Amino acid sequence: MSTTVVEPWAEEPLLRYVAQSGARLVVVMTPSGQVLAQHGFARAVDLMAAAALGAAIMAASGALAQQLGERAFGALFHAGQRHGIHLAPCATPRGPLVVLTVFGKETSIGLVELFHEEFAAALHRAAPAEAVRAPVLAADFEADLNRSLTSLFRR
Amino acid sequence: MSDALQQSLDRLARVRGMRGSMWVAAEDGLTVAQLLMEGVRGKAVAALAASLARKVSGTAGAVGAGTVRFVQMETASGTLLVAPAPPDLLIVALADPQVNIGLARLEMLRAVRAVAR
Amino acid sequence: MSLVNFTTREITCKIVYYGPGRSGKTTNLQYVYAHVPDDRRGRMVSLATQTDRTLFFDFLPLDLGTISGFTTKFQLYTVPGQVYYNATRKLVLQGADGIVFVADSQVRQLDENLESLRNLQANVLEQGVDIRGLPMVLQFNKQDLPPELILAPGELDQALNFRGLTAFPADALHGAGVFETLKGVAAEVLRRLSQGDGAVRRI
Amino acid sequence: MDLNPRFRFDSFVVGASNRVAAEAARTVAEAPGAAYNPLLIYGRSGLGKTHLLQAIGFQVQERAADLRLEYLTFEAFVERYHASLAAGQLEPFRVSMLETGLLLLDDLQFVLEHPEAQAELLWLSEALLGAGRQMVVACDRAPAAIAGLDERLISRLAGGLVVDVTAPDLATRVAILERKVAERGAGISRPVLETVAELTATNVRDLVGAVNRLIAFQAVSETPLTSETARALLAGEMPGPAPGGAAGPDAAAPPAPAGVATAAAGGEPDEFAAFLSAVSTTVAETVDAWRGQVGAAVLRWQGEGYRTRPLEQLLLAEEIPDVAGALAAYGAAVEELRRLAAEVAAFDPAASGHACLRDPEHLEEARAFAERVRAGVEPPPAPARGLTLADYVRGTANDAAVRAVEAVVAAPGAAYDPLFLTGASGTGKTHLLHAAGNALLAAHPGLVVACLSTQVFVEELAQTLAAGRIEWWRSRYRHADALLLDDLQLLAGREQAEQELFALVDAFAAARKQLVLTADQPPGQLAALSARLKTRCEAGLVLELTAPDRPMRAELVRRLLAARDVAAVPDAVEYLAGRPADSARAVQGLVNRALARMDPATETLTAATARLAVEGRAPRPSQAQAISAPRAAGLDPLLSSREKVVWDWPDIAECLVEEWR
Repeated sequence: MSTTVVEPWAEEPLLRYVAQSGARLVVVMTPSGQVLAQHGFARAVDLMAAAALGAAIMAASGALAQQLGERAFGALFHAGQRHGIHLAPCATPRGPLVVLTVFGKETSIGLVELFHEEFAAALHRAAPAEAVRAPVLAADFEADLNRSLTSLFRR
Repeated sequence: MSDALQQSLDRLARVRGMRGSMWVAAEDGLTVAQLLMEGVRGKAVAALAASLARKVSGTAGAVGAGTVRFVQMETASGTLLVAPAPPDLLIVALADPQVNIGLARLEMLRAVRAVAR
Repeated sequence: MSLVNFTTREITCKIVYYGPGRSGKTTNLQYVYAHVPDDRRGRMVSLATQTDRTLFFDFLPLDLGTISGFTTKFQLYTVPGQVYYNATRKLVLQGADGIVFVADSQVRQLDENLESLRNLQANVLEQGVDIRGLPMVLQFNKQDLPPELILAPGELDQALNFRGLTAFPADALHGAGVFETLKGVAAEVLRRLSQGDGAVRRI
Repeated sequence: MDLNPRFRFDSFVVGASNRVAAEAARTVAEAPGAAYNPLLIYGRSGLGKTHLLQAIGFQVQERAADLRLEYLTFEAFVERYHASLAAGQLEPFRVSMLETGLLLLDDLQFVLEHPEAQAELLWLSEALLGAGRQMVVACDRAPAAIAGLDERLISRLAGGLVVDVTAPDLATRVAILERKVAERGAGISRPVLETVAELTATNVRDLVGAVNRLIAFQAVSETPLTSETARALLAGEMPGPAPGGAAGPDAAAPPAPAGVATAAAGGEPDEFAAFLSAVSTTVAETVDAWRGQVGAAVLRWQGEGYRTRPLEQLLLAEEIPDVAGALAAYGAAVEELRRLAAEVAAFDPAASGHACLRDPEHLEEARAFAERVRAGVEPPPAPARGLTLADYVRGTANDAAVRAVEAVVAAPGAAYDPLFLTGASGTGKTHLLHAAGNALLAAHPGLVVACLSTQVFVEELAQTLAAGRIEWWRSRYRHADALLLDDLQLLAGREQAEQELFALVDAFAAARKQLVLTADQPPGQLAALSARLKTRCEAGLVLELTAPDRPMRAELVRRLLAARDVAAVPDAVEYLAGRPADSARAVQGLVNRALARMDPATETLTAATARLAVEGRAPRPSQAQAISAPRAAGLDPLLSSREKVVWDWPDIAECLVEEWR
């Protein structure tokens, strides 16, 4: 299962997280669904769908939190028959990120939750604080999304 | 149910040297009830204890030794005690090295029986 | 989504604004939101990215009060335009009673318009709905741009209007044609309702 | 037509201009038919005439629910009249109109456009008023002022009380506005209503229109309406809506709304108001579309002469009813009524117009009625089963006739219609006739074959005439698919029967149904038949059955002996066949006499015993044989034939009845 990253600093924390939590799929992305790092995806299309849907779920639950006057939800956990999904934000100097983790029966939500905290802390430490990314111009917003995809799957 | 769990933790906490006790869901590794002293990372203990329990019962199954009743892990700085309460609970205790193991084990097994009914 | 519920005497219409990225779908909703009296509209929910690209949907509930004894509510949705978000776009289409296809009149966006129309067809088909039966209108937005940059309504009609739908030239940013489009799609939806199964879908 | 639930007395604003009319209407509503009948209310349109008419209808309906009420505009009346004419259901239309307890006729002035319907209205009003039924008529001018209105209709309609309604004065107008605003639950201050009352034209409909616009506007603008805004609003120009679809590039700046009342907050409400009103009309049309559907159905079914009360009830429902279900159910009921009517018509044409076959609400009644009619008709007398073609002795004497009968059986009504068999009595006409009937039944199961002798025909006719059920009797025979009539010569002197028979024969010929007739002489010489019946009988094929020749007689003898399982020596058969006999019956007589002298079980018949029996002294028949065997040949053959003898003599009186008529 390949682990690829757009920016090198994210690779080491991701590998440790995958090893510790025993997760099957992991996506590290921006709240708009742009993927920074991934583990376990073979095809860009699947990754795109997962990223878009993960970002959408975070956006939807964020809006729900607003309606309830909550600041923001912590982690979201969906228990399935064969898989569980763990979706949680994590703040980094590079801006808020979202981590989507899909895990099987070989691990448990407790462990994933536990090691996600460590992973989030690691990402926070590893993320370079240099110039916050240039604001994406409206025109090439989509190009920017696709650029990260191509870099993930070019190697 | 929850106060029964809490009472069993209170009794366990009275054993000298006990640093923390908790009920953990075996499947998820999430805490169900806990009575911890300061500084004990409950979430980590629960998750790891559950993982440990699952691995141990896996090994017991593999060697045909039947179901696991009690796990004791002694380390340099402390002792981790785990007793499965089928079908989906574990009682976990974290104690100093010189804790009265027998008393702690007795309380934990009594708690397991109380929950099983 | 049930259209008319005779027992509770309610009419609810789900109208989805579809179209290529940045064609002005969200702008339509924002203009409507700004021009409807407070008591007639709910909060506008906008699940967008930091750069205000619609990520999942914008949602604006309208309450038109009691008409002929029926409490009439409209729910306006917009979908993300970018191809990237096709997965979420499909979800918003579920149970739509009417579609407003917001086309971007700019010449250089003609291909995106066509691509988005094909994408709409595919997504609707995927839900097992026959697009021919779905009430729909076209909006040729951004008609306020200088003429050399855009196509005239007639040309757009030729290029995009395969099914002979009613089309509304508009400038959503400044509000021209926004309410007309909404009126148009509402009429289509309600007319389909009365022709359709005569007895009006019962719950 | 339906009554609008909003038009009631308590929602009618009484003012000086309409007090008299309102009072008259109320008295009529309290005692329909007693006080002013007919009541005629005239006045310019939009002054509440229809409101009063329907208010009367409502009150009467509440008091006397069973009283049948009809609210019609004159145009609707004409439409129904024309529709029923077109559907050939004029009679049922008139019958249903006559059942009206209270007729509310609106917009009489349209009589100018339909002069032909005046006569129908005159007839109806005379009938209704004659029966003391209440009529209330509304018209936009005094009846005398309607040019070209039939004098008798004017006198008839103006015969009761004529009242007028004039334009409401200021006070009444304000009262009306207040009532309407209260009804709609909107809050509009009194000064505003007064300005509106001054401004608007004088009829009530415009007032209501103004109020609606005010309420719609009030609903969307934040600030409450003032007299000025109302004046401007009603002065005709609505605040300019945002430019519509044709927003060309020039629509850069948001259109500053012309006119008044730009709501402070939330941008221009006018756009939304325009949108709201557009959607409202679409919703109203859609939701109320069903009312148009039901209305159309009511008109259609009434046009075809059916009662439509269940559908009219639908229109009054506050709740939106299950329209499709109701219409489908109603349609199904009408379909069944049509089927029943057709079925009844087959038996008794007059009965198919019966009222209960016109009312989908009472299907049981219609079904019971149809059952009664169906039961009334037993099938006409059938051919005697015993006489079949198989045991009919064929020979040169009757070969042509038998082949003709076989042709008839193969294709009833096609080959020879009618087939006329003549021949002396006993030459086998009756046997062949019944044999033909049975063959027809065998070949075409389900066919209704009437086979009887004219004697029975005449007697039956006499009985039905006495019982007055002639219509039923006629349809009973018309319902048959083939008519086989024996011994036509017996018609002699029965002039009534002859006429009936002609009508029947005519009907059968028209319907190409098979007719087989027999008589002892060809039609030409039958004194009993009228000239036209003669031609009818000769129109088909006339065949004569002659006396049986020798070979036939031999065959006959063999058949008869075999039937009685008597062994016979061939020359005995030859001897008997040789005896002179002019008919099958005579041969039968010979054989019987021959057998009388012997015991059929033990002996065989020899020529000697046969000769002795036939020519010698006829032995005295034993008691048992006498009954079964016919008496000595000397008697008139008519009496001795089993088919011809009438076993139960009809009551002489019945025959007399016919003579004395």
